Amino acid sequence: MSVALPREILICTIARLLDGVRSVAVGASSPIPAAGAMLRRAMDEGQRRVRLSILGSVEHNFFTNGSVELFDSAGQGRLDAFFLGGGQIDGQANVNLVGTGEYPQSDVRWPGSFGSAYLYFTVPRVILFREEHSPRVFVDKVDFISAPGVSPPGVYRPGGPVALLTGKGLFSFDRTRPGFRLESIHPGHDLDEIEAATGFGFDHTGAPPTTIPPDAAALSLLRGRVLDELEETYPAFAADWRRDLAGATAKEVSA
Amino acid sequence: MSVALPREILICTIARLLDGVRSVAVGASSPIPAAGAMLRRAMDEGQRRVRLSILGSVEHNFFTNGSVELFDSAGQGRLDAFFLGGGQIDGQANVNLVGTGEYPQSDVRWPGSFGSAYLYFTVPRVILFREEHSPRVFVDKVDFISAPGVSPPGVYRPGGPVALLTGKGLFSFDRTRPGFRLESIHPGHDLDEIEAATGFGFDHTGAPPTTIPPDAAALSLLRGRVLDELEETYPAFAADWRRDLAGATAKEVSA
Amino acid sequence: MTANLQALARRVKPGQCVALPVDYAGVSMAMTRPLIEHGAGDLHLVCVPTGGLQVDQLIGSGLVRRVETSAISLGEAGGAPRFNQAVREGRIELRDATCPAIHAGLLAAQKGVPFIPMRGLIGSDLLARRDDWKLTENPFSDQPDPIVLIPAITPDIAIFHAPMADMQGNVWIGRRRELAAMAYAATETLVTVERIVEHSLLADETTAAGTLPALYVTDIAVAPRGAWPYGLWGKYGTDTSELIRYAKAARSEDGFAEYMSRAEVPA
Amino acid sequence: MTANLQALARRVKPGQCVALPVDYAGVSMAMTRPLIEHGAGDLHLVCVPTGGLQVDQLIGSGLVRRVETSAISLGEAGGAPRFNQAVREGRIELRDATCPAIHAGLLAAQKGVPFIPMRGLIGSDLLARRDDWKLTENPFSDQPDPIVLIPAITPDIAIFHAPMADMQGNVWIGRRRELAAMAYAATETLVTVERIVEHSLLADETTAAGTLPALYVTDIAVAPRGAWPYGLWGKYGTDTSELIRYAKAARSEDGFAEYMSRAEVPA
Repeated sequence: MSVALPREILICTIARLLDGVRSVAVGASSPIPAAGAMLRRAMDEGQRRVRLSILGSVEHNFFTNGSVELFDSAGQGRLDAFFLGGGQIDGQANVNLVGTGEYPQSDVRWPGSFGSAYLYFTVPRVILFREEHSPRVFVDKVDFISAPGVSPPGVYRPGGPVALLTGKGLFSFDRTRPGFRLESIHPGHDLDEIEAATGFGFDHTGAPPTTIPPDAAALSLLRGRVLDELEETYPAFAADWRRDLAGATAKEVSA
Repeated sequence: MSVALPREILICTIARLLDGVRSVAVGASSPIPAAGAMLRRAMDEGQRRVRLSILGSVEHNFFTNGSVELFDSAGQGRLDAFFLGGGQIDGQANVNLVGTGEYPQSDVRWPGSFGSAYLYFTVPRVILFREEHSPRVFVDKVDFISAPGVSPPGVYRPGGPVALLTGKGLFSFDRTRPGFRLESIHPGHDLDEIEAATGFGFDHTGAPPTTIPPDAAALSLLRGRVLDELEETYPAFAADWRRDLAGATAKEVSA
Repeated sequence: MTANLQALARRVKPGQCVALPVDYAGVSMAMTRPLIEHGAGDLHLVCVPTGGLQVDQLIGSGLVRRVETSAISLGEAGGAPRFNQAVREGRIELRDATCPAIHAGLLAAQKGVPFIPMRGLIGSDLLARRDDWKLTENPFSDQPDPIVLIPAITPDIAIFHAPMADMQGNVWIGRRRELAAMAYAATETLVTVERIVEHSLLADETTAAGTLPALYVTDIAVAPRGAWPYGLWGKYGTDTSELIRYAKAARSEDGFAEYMSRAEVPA
Repeated sequence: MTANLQALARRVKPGQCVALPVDYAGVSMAMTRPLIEHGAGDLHLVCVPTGGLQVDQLIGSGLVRRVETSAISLGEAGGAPRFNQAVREGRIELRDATCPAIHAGLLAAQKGVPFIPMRGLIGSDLLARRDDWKLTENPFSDQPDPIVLIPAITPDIAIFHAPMADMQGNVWIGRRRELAAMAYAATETLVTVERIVEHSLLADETTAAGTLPALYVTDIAVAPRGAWPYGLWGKYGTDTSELIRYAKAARSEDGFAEYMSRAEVPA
């Protein structure tokens, strides 16, 4: 079996971050979080039932009360984990999904806040996921707060961010400080590069470890069952992944 | 065709009170209001669609969102008419569905307020219907207000009582005064009897007219289609009615 | 995930808040005797939005401390005799409500909010007697506009009966969506069903539309004719003669005890 | 009660508030061109809870004054180009929301109450920018407990596409209950469907469970493949290549005009 692809490392890291969850929901257009949740479900089979809902999917949808049910179930405390991205994310874990520059006449307008301003407050384990790791994404202060990373005492907030996963590394989030800490660096990247690409300060040890790559069992589940499952909702992403795998194998064979 | 039975006069009076409605709901265990609404629907066929919902009926139920939908549709202003009874009803149209004497240790406990404290406020045409016309029902002041007949200015109240139909007569209700006015007396009863049987004062002309009996067309619809329709939800009531009709016919034949 | 009725009943702990559906929506009468045998008392019953035979039997068996309801009756069979006697004797705490207020309380729990506003109620003795309801001013109006706030009702357990469930624990509730509302609001939900089907109820969009997902279902037991003597929509009708038989028997405490000692679900 | 698409479009009056569903719930794309031809402008669109192609085309056609939404995008095909340009140029009023706030506003209208409380939001710029939302204190808490109140959203008209309707005007919506929520909240509801069926959808408990009653349906028109290029759950998938074709064309005003002048629903 070939070495893990970058996207496979991300998916496996997400599966690890989901350890112990009973229910997880994934927004539309989120193939990597969806694959991570599918891998978690496959790994836990026989021990713990992991329920997964993908917004907009017919197959992976355990809701029957329309699109409000995701939010209701979060409000009831039945949703353990969710993913948020962000056009901008800052060091306080504030998320901006609206746009850059002045509001409302944004220089660049993104789609909008979706459910972030609610789910960030109510889902205990929110995983921030943004593959692009650059200073334009990870800024000192977001231009618009779609959802704040932390809340003052007295504000009802059972949920919030626990981690930030990017194309370069994995951060944890400490709500009390508040701030991020670099937990590991993905293969092929280094601390200097991450510091240069991050517009906010973060904690780290002198030499953060490399992100744990998937073991053979995880990789096998991933390239078999998970890839098949993913195909229903994300056919283009699945096809692309299969092409990369074929390319990687071809390279190994020719090497 | 035999002369109208007392219950047929009640049913036809209800159908008349429902003139012009688009939607009407009837509570459980309310065969006479249900029959009145069915007659209205039959009379309006081809001119106006009358929607009828009977609580607890599978057949006559246009709701699909559980028992809350009746109340929601009333809140939206989609429900034109509803019926309320009452263990006690007073001259201000206050309704008591809870019990007599001190609360909560009532001397006589009735089932409870059901949806009255909401529907009385939100349904424009609430028809009070109580067959038993006696001083223990029609009291000067109810022991417990399940739902008030009128509200002070400033209280949101698009709905309220418009009429009171009893086994002896038909009253209208004036919200501004507020109070009842005797509009007509059913065949076989008179004003003295009604005054003696009513624990509250009411307006009336010197000689109130007799309640208009159903014409042949209405009676024919009533004893054909309406009686058949009613059978699904109220089999016992329908059988009893058929027995009364057979008895009345037998009496006429033998006379 | 199917268990027997006794195992379901054992999930109920003394002092819990238990939500039960209206007569025609799917009452799990099959659970009544197991609950009485299990004996967890001091219960706070929430009737969604009214109660009947099951509530009367639980009260008659001394398991109930408080009832929140919009009404309790046996329908065509008349008043609920054990409830009525308990009221006269002051042996249960009453929280008289009106149907949409109970729905509003459950909705607040479903939405994860502390309250839901509701029209009506003002000037009623219901409001006067409910110190847990709050009269406030509508902050969106520039005129005086009083409105009542109903606090969330969060039952520990909801119990109901439905036509079928699948092997994954999804339950078909059809258009009786108050059953879903109960389950959303409750921490645990116990369901009895006529039968378990082999196929997934969520696999087909037609059945999925009327299905309560397993996410909300704690445990399921099979109980054919489990609503009897109540009916189950689309399946079987109410056995009114049995309700009348009960109503007569339960007029006295002895009659109630005798009824409970021998009546069984008919084959 | 079936009409043609043009007759449906004529029900929309200038300045009205129009509710439209999320991409995957049943967008009546078939109504888009008739709405543009009819030309009622100055519209206030409410996206339930997000918008896409239809909203972008209505904005591009100059019919929209204000958009209330949690997001607008073309999904895999990227940002909504006419929306984005209108934002840059300040030509539409934005009411940025978050999904459950739009659901809450519609729910308030469904319940006939002026507002519904909602958790979250506090500390966001969404709340800071929405002067129609109110921050208040939870009166049921003895601790400070701020909570946001969302006012009722009462659309004049809701428009969506569904798989089928019956001759009585009942519409099958399956588990896409946001369509029901829109209809409950709206004064009028216009529906396009793939087909009309002869039997009553309410006659059978299985189909009744996923049916929006005719009580809420103002008018219906038949439009086969009426969600295209969006998909319709359980019926057909999204035509992503068409969305991409649109996204490219609509980058410029001219490209948008040309696209709108010729694209037609494929046979």
